Amino acid sequence: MAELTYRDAVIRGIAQEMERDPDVVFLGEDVAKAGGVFKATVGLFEQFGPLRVRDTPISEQAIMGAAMGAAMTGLKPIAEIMFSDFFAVCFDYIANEFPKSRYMSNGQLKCPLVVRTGNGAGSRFGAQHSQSVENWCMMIPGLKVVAPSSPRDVIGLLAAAVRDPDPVIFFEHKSLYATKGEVPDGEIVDQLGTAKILRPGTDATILALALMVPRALAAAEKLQAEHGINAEVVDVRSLVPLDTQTILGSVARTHRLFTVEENPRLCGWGAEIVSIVADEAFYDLDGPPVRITTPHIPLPAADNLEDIVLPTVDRIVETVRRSLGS
Amino acid sequence: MAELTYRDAVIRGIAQEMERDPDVVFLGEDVAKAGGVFKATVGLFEQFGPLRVRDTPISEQAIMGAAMGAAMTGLKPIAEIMFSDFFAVCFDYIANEFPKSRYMSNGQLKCPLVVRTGNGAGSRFGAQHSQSVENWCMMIPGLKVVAPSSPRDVIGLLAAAVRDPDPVIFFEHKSLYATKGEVPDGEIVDQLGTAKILRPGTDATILALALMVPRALAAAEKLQAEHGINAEVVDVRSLVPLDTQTILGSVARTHRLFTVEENPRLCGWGAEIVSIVADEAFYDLDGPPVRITTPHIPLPAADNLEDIVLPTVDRIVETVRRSLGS
Amino acid sequence: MATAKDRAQASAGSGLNDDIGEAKRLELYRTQVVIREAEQRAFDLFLQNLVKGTSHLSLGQEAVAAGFAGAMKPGDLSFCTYRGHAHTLARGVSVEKVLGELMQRDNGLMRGKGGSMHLTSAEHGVMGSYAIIGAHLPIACGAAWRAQYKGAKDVSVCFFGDGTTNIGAFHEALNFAAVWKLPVIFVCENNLYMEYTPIGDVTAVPHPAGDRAASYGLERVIVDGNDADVVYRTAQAAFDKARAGGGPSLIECLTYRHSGHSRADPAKYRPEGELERWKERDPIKIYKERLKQFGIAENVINDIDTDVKRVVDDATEACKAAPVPPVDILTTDVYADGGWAWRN
Amino acid sequence: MATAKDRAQASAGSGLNDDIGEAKRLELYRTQVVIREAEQRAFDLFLQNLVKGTSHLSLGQEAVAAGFAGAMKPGDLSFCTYRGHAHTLARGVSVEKVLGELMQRDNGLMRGKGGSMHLTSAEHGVMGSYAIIGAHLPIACGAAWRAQYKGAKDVSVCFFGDGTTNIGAFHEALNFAAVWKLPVIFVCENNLYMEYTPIGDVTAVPHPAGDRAASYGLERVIVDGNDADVVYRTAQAAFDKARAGGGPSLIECLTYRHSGHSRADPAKYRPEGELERWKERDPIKIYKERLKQFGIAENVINDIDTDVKRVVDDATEACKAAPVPPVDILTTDVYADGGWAWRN
Ligand SMILES: Cc1ncc(C[n+]2csc(CCOP(=O)(O)OP(=O)(O)O)c2C)c(N)n1
Ligand SMILES: Cc1ncc(C[n+]2csc(CCOP(=O)(O)OP(=O)(O)O)c2C)c(N)n1
Ligand SMILES: [Mg+2]
Ligand SMILES: [Mg+2]
Repeated sequence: MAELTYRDAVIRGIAQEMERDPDVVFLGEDVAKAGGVFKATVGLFEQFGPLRVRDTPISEQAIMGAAMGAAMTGLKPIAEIMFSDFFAVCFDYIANEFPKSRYMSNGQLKCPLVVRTGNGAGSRFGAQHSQSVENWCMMIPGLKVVAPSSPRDVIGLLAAAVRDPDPVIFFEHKSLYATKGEVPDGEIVDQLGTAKILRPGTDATILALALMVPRALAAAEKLQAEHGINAEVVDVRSLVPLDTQTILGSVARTHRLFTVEENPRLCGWGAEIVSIVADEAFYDLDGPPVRITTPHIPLPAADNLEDIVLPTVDRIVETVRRSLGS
Repeated sequence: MAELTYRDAVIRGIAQEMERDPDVVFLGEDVAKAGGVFKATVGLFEQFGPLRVRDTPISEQAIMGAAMGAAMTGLKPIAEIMFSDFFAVCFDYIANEFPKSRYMSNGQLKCPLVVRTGNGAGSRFGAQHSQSVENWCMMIPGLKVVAPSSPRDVIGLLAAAVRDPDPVIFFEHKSLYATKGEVPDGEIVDQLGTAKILRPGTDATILALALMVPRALAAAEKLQAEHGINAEVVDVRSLVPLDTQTILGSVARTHRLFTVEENPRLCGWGAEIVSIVADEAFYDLDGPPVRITTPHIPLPAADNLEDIVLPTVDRIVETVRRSLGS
Repeated sequence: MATAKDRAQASAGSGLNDDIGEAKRLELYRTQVVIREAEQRAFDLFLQNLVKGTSHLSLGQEAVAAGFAGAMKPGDLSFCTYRGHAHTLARGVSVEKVLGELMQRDNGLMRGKGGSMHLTSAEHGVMGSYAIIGAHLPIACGAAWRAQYKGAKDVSVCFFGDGTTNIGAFHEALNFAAVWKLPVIFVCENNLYMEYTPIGDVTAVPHPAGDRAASYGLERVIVDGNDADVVYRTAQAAFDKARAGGGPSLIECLTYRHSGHSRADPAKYRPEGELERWKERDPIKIYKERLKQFGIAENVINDIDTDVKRVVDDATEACKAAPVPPVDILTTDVYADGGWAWRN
Repeated sequence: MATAKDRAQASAGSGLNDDIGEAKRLELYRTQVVIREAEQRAFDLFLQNLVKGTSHLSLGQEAVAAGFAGAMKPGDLSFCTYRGHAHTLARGVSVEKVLGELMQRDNGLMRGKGGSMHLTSAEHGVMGSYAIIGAHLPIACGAAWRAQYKGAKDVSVCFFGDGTTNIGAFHEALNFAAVWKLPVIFVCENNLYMEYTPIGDVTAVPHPAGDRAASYGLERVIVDGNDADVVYRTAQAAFDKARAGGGPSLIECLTYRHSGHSRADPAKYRPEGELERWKERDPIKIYKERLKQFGIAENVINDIDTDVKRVVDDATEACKAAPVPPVDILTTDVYADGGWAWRN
């Protein structure tokens, strides 16, 4: 066991997979010699050398296309897109190429790659460098999408992503890079498509992802302490495949559903889950499923504004409390 | 009154606005001299001349950027992106530029433009030319998003879009271009953000958009005739702004909700609406809200496969009937 | 579009020497005829409503496909566009499998799931046909990167049109390939038009690819794309360079499509006489002459023609008889496990 | 990066003639000093944790901003990147409003809603600062298209870095502007680095902009970006050309940033001595010398320095005293009606 930052877990996760398999290669902007703008790839260039860890031009389409061509023909590339907002300049690969080539070719082509990216708000970077865009990817058939909330999950899910035979979009949260957590020694390999119940509870199910997970947990403690509400907190972790069994199972026990989403409201991942639960577990629900999201606006830069725009612990507490009528 | 095709309605709609306002300009690939690949802009070049109707290189980013720069500084551009699938090569403008510049500049900049595009399946074009991507746009804060289902709505909503001071994404459905409808003479101007109840009913609310509207209507007739179910059919028309009043009002009367979505399942527009209804009208619902969508897969080319992949009249009928237990 | 000097340069390689040899020449001829006949058949079948969806023919552009495929070794990889039937056939994929896909039958290359714009035959090195303009240029870079990384000697070849040179991905791919010195060949088939708009109307330079090679530190290579020998020799040089670690090439082949852009296009935008002038330089006509100049007997040529016709006829019949794809393949091969499950 | 020949070409325009004149020279000097002092102050305030978020300084690159702004007329439009403080100040926006935005106060240009990377002052012609690499090049084309369409005489100027030349939007914008002959000027500030990676490591040509001009039928223009007179004269020529209907220009200004890429960057990747060599060519040092050579009195220069320091000091105090933005602006100006309603 060691205490590791989320940032260092990224490094360890990539290194674990590159050590295991010489076909794992890594490319991105400023990732090699400089160790990445978030310092989340420091030391990989030194450890694995210039053939496996490569700096690219500012050419996100070339990065994504190169990763895809390499994946199709036998490598297992990890590509970094520095900020997830930049998915918009290479979205063709995410939406039209990676996820469709296997299907269109009737199984002749494969696309086993991982795109890592810095997602989410909290750094006062403003509207073009702070977005939570996991729903941009969840909505595309053929992708897999994960977003870890802890250092341990970073390593385990990254390993699972690299070993997965399909394209996986791996969302790292910028505001989690400096956070710490216990990580066991040795190889860690987790499983895509598995949610985790982090805090069992009986009165309400709170689903959260990435940065929203610690907030949901803190809210649950407060709900318990101040309002006697015993909430179950589920870290969704994997949007595709989606662990609907865990989610439906939890709702079947608690009878109430809340989602805590960093993405702006419309068509967020919570909408999808609510629609699944409302359809399949309608009669389990004792009250309306409620989504707690970032309002449907671009993100402001100013610290005091950014601090209130994402779902806060207090907003979660208030929403759940009021909805449960306590 | 005249009977017009949806295709000709596009021409008339653009012409109506270009006649009215010399600041309305139009650009896109093969749209001018050739009249567009869907022949939906035939005659505009001849009528309005080479300064107002312009062919561009195959440079979707330049098209979108140019439209934005022109809109910021006083023109009212209409830009065509030939197939909506190509939004993926210029998504930065849709996701990061159009919708954020007003907010980021604290209201100093404006972006009054319209992006028209051919959306949807039915032409056996395969996975990269058949997508329904309205949810790609609905999920972005700051955009407005409409998708007409009839020639009359094409003209009216296009006029509303061109006159709107915000960026509007205008989805034309490729499989509707050849369909016909009655259109009144003279200027037609509709209103964004308004859904339309096309068939009043008492037993269930069926929401549909674009190509799914005629199917929902046909399904409602069949439900009535064969199963005695009196369904209300609502043409959502505008995803942003969303006419939640009409939708919630309908559900309050019928107590059951069905969405008919062409977009693939995950994070489709129906998910958002279900989440709104489940939250705000939970106690109005007499049974689970059910989404009828294209399965979450890339689209096949073969005609027999494409014919069954989108929601069909029969699938709608079956789903509603079974869910209502008749 | 082409200047006199370009033309001269373009035809410089087509003298009557015999570095190519009879066997290769007959192969190049046959490939062109296969493409011609299969594409013509596709057009006829479309008129009979048996080809579904869209379809982009390479009639008139056969020499590019034949010349490049002729210079490829097994293991070399082709990356094509929606106008990829020619390149797919040129790599040896059967006419039946191509026509079957165009007719969206179960015997098609992808059993009808991909359709005309996405022909793929991995076993022949045809690593997909891409319908979003420009997308496959970076993808070809990636395949070439793999070869470089693994020390493999295969080369990736990426075919695209003149109009494609104006999209961002072209620029990113060319710079990327040049900086990483990748074994990839970019082949621009300049057929003078994007869909319906003349390339000159939308491009800042006369030669959309050739005049941009310098932006990537590459040589300006513009050749006669209607002469399979010229294409073949140009291709060979580029393959040699790539295999020797010399990095990418960008080659502009001057050619012309005889038919419209796609099945829906009657090509009314052409100036009068343009098609006729290009038909005088029909690649198959040129090549038939070439064979005769080299003393190849008329009946050898005729035998090829006859044989190809038979192959195409047989393929047509087989496709007509083939069933449509079974509906259960609708949800197969979304993911590597064969299925489409996005949830448990 | 620059060859000897480029250098020669770059400095050719900086002789001691007086086409520029004293008033303009004092303006150019003052602009550079304003940028220097304001940027330096921003850095100090960041160290005091009063500048929030990120921040990209132009220390060392002042001559480019000053030279271009000096050649602009009212109504000309600037399109900037995240590294846009310099260009914003150069158009006459107050130091207080810029620092206020960096400090995310209510007195900032956009009241803290945009932040350091998105400085905008429409009334000064600063039509936004864009933080997605390349995005604003096509946008500047659009503004220029409007001028062309309306018969207005204003010119749009788009500033960006060397690294930006490798992204697709660069290519699309340049071709588009050239084909449409738009009154737009593309200014590449080649400061030798993208974020931390030397531009030469990732670019196929030595001059990322200049060596690509020919791809768009444009002249190769590479100038000394540390000499405001050279920049000013080059800008004037480009404005004259644009206003006369001569279409776009692409200008590569050779320069260097004295600080790291952004506030987080100690710039350890620089080879030893590089910064020192460039500091010898500090644009403000060069320009102070120039003024003296033209016989401008030391005290005139000193007065400018003193006055600018006072302006920056006053601005700093005003910003420190300014309130943070009120929370109710969180949801304003999403749409033109002032609000954010996506539903009724
Ligand atoms: C990104 C994108 N934009 C537009 C199109 C529509 N489109 C298909 S083919 C084509 C013309 C391509 O021209 P060119 O590159 O010259 O190839 P050709 O068809 O002549 O072989 C266009 C615009 C597309 N498929 N993808
Ligand atoms: C599309 C995109 N990719 C990457 C980035 C991250 N990024 C910000 S600045 C920068 C370097 C830009 O270099 P250059 O164009 O030379 O400008 P400079 O910062 O040197 O002024 C990068 C890669 C971005 N903002 N947008
Ligand atoms: Mg072409
Ligand atoms: Mg730079």
